[in-house]
Amino acid sequence: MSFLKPKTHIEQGDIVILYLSVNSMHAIEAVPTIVNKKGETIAHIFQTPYGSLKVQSIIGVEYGSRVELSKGWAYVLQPNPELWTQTLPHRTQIIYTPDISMILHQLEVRPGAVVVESGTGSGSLSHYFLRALKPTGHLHTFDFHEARADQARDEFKRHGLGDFVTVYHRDVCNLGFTSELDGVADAVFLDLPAPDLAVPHAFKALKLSGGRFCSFSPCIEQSQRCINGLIKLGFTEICSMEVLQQESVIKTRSLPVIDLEFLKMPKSSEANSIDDSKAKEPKELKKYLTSSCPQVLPGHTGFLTFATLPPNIPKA
Amino acid sequence: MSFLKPKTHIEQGDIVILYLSVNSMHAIEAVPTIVNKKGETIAHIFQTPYGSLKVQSIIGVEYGSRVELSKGWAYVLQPNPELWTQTLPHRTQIIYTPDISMILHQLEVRPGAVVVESGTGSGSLSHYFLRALKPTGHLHTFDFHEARADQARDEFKRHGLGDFVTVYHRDVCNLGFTSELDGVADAVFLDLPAPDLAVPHAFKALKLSGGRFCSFSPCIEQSQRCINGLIKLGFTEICSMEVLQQESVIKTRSLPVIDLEFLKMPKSSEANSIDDSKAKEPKELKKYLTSSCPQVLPGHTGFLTFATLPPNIPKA
Amino acid sequence: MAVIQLGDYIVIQRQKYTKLQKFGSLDATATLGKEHLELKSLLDQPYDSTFKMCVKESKAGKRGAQRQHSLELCSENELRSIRDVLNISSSGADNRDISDNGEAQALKSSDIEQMREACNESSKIIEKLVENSKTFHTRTEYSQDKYLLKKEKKYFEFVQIRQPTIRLMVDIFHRQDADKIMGIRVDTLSQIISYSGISGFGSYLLYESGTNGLLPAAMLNSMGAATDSTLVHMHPGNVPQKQAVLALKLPLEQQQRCISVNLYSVLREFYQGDKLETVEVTEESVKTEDNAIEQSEDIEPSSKKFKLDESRNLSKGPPRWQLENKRAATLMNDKFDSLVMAAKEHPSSILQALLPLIKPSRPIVIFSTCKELLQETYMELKATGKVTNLHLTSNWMRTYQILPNRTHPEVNMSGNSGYLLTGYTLK
Amino acid sequence: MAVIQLGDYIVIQRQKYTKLQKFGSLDATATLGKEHLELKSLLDQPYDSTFKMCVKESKAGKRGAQRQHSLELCSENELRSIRDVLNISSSGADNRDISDNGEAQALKSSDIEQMREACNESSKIIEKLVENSKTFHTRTEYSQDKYLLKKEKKYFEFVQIRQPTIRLMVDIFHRQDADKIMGIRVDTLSQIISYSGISGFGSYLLYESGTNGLLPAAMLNSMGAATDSTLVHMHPGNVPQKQAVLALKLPLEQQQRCISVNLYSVLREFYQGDKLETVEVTEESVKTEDNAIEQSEDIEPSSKKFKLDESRNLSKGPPRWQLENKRAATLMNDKFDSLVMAAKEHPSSILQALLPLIKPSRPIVIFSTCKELLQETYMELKATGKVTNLHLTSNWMRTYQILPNRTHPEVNMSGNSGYLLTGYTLK
Repeated sequence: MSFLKPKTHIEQGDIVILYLSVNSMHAIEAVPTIVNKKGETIAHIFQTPYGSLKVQSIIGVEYGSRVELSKGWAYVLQPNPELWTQTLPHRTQIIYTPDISMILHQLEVRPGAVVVESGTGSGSLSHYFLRALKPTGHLHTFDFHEARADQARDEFKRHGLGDFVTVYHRDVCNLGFTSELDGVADAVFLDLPAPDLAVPHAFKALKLSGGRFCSFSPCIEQSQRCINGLIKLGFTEICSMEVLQQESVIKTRSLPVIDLEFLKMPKSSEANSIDDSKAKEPKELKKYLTSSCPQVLPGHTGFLTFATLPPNIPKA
Repeated sequence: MSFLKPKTHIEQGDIVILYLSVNSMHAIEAVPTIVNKKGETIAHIFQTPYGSLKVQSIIGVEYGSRVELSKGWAYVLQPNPELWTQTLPHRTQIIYTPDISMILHQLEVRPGAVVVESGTGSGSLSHYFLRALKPTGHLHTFDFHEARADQARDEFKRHGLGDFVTVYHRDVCNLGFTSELDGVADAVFLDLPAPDLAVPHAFKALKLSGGRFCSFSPCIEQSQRCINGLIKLGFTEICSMEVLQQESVIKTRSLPVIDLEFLKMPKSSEANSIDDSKAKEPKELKKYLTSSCPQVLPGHTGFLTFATLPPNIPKA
Repeated sequence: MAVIQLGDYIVIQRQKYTKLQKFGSLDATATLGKEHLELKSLLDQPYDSTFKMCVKESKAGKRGAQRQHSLELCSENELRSIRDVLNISSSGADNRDISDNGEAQALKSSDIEQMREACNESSKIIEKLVENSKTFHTRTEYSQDKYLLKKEKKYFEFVQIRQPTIRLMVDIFHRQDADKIMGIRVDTLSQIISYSGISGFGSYLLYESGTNGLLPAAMLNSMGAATDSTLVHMHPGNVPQKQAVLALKLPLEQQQRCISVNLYSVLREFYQGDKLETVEVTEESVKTEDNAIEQSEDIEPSSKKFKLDESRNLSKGPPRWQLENKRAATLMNDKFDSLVMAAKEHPSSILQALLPLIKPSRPIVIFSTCKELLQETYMELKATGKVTNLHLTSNWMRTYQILPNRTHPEVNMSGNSGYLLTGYTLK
Repeated sequence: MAVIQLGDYIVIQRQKYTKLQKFGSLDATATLGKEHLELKSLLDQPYDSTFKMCVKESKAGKRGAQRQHSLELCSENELRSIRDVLNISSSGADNRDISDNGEAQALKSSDIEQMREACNESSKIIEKLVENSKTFHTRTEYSQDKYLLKKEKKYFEFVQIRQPTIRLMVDIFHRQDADKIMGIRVDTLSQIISYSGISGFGSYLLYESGTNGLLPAAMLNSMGAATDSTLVHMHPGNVPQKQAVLALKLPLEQQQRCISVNLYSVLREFYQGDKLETVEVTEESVKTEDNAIEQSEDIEPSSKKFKLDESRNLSKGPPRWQLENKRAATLMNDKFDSLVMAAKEHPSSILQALLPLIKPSRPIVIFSTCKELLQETYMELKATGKVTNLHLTSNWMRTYQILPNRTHPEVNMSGNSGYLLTGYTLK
């Protein structure tokens, strides 16, 4: 239930982010016992490289606290879509915060918005949509993979978000978004291998007063076909873009400052001994606070194609 | 003649870079007189925003010197391909140093190399090829536009580079690189709207012992077709890339450091007057040497596609 | 569908150019380059309508003719693309035979200007230009398109009126003068909203020293109408910059959940509270300054400089700013669910004052265009141990032209996204 | 066509993986992951030939089997692509019916290992893997390709032997350990060559504190064989790093136009020249240290530590390093046509010593991975008035996958190009 709104203390059943380090975070469920593979109910112990955590011990603890592990410690954080995206069980390739942020911005999602999403995938983007549109909007999310749809539905419920979302198992490319959704959406988001097939369905789902459209495609050819479809149906403000986030790794660098002036002086045997002792002394160091990118960066996530459906386009 | 090798003093007939500022450079010919539109021989006076330069006065001057203008001054620099690229008369869209550097590197151009280029365009890249391959190599450069080919030929001669280059007026897509060039090239460079049409000609021009290939295309579709052609003919190591150079504009930024601590103290009428005087004093400033990109950067120049022709591929 | 009303901020769009404009009175005009548009006919028309610019008079100005236009609501039929009208078909294979000697256009510029006075329809003008161009039909389709686009832009006579949204405004502000919104680019703005977790639930703290109201507007927009979330918006000036907030035309209940207060003044209230009360009230006077849109000086205003929105209420009780300070102080005592900072001042001392007001396990987001500054702040925060999961990021964003056989990234891109320093507070 | 000889450095390529290796003796072996290759059959074969890896024996190692291979020159026919061999055609429309439960492959890893011992042909192994994969034929073509590529990589049994070039070496060095070449990326290297104007004419000055010889090699490569240009290569260690220079196998006359000298020692020679002579010679001794490839300590070496390449000549005259210092000092007196610097030390004092050695109107190029450092150097140079047209630049480089219906930028890119500070000297 820890996704609905900010809360201060861990309650039983909450998803909790166990923060070990910048590169090591885990989403765990704050329940005192779990059922093991043999069907036995056992104490819920979570293993980390810094030792184990008896999960019961964190129930009632304030979020943001430090908790002790058997060989170290960790922080417990309240989950939110950013932290969830970094810790969720990947069922598919997922979209990350930089692209998602642009999607939410361009789709103008705010409380009250009705959004149609396909596919649900791992539910990473869905959590962002839900944060942005609750408590007064609704998300309709579709996946053609039945197990994924079921898992997502269950997950949203456990996260306290069930009231704001409907999960559908459906092949939208062939079958569309169901006629109940005709003309209800403020925004449609597609992450499909053939987005062009779903563009006419998106067109139908958007409100008569118009709305915004987004398709996320890894390949340029998908975007090209999608745009052809959008133009045919009268979409405007068609715009494709890429967003790549660069992390700066901050470090202090020390550079030796070397003296070359003394080389201009004759090296008498007396002066020589002084030089030699000099050369062995630790040289002057100049410190710089600087940063660089990691050696390998994400070079591509996907092309984002946005468009506007203007108001009053007949949908005959 | 000032492009052949490093020289120290300006001689009559040299092209000279008149450097006014980072954004204002001009290539001028160091001749004392010019012929005006009416056919009269007049003194060569070059006008700048900082006044005029009597060009005769710079002949014999050392490169790198400061020269006086009627309302200011400028520096005279020896031209090289970088400075020439920034000052040359644009007859076509040109390629700039970051892409060119990658082209030279990937084509492995060094003294002695035989390079085939199409099209010549404004001759910007040609000057780089010539610097890299002289004095022992040769450039064969083609343009379908007759006036451009003539201009380029004339320019290379005046720049002292005539011995190392042959300029052809020819439609290479349809007619190829002439049979004299079969099997002579270490490297072929294409900057054509339909590079795929010239790929078979490039294949023929490359040495039997193999060589390197590059095509520069603004559009991805051209690159796609070019690559199809390369694959068919047995080229390997096919690789497409983009290089974008970012300039950092360096500046010192001063940030006021504000004091908020005093707000915790009660504001007695006495203390108050002190506060007020404080507020009017210049605040503490912290200085940062920092940099940012210009607001607008080149976002795209072209896609560079490189490939290797392996040795001993039969050219039947 | 919403209709255009007096007092509204409107977005005027002419092709890709957009402008934010206040429709303050029936006499209001908008200026787009050399064109002056009378706005009165917009009244009560639905948003997203398109209007035709009809020349009323033309005056010689410093840089060519200044034209006064009335606006006429137009039908969809009038909006066929100019390319359709001209129906260009013949297209050379390449541009080998074009020489650019400046003589390709047979019409003189005086002819064109005259023609423009005579017939106001851009498609006609362009048709004539094309007829008189010696090289047009020998150009490649690509170069024809470029030519038409350039001409269309100059002579296009339709405008669309749109309702301001955050999306439209950040584009306008960033294009017109990025400095006025502290260089916050669209991708960065979108990430500030994500990382800070602004939504319909919670209580948020923002410090900004001048973004034309864009940051508070974006946060209010994400907080939504008819929700319980609240925003305390601290600023260093006498009055907050509010243009973008006003342009959104939010319901009053939503507007009132944004409490804009002066940084110094509200901190004094927070630190000293009741002790302060008697002193401040007696100090009050009525001198007001209206520079709401202008960047105000970032010094602590003495109480007497404060703007009194409701001077008629003066005799009845404490001034509005004092009430706002008290509302803010109450929220400060309860602590916030995230902190967003975009300071023109050095962030350290501000962060030191505001960080204790944030609950544990909550995001903080600090924006700056100066990387060196955030590197230093990163080190400072790291040393305190009060914040974890620190990241310093920036973005690379590029738009694409996707057209048949002409797909490539746009040749220009924006160079600076600014930098975000993000992290989570600890207990 | 050049043939492979003893003593050559060779580039071994297995698919996209490349490695620089010295073919020092007939017993030499090269290690590619778990595969050990005997090199002796390469002798006298032409470069660019492809060889088949033939398993001779297989030993259990810490991380799986270590295999010893001999190499057999192979025909073009053997190089048909594995994809052709398998001739995959049936392809699912998408991956909706695949569940990733780890049970898709019916073969156990022990089976695969066994199969690998038995039949050495990767195409056979992959064929078997595909046959036994329950999901292969239901995958999309895209995902089939990915699968095949992954398997191909693991079992591919051919290597190609190539002659080292700057292009191949910068790729290898940057991929293996970018720090060993000071983080100089291919785009940056290419621009160092352009901006410094290195070519067949002129006299150049380089200071670098360790790039495996890449910078001097790239400059020598651009200076060319049978030209008159010269390079003075200053370094802070006892001996210069030279691997990349040696790998190029340049003609002797070309090698000799690169004069590698110790920074301190050559400056002393330059400043004090003749005065020095008598003192130095007497100080000389014969203790040598051979750590040519290793990064040497960047302190001024005392003369006795110097490597004496030709110790047999000791009795006949001054040591080689002293002769090189004298040759360099002569060129320093004549001044240089450009300056390239890539220092691990603070560049200011070095620049102060070297800048006066550059003729006016000549390019200088300073490389660093630390932007803050170059910002400072920019300001310092600007203040001297000795250099103009200063630019601080970096690059963004990305490679593309261009395949039918699957065109997109590669998902990984290199984050750091490093920074170049460039300018032109003034009189």
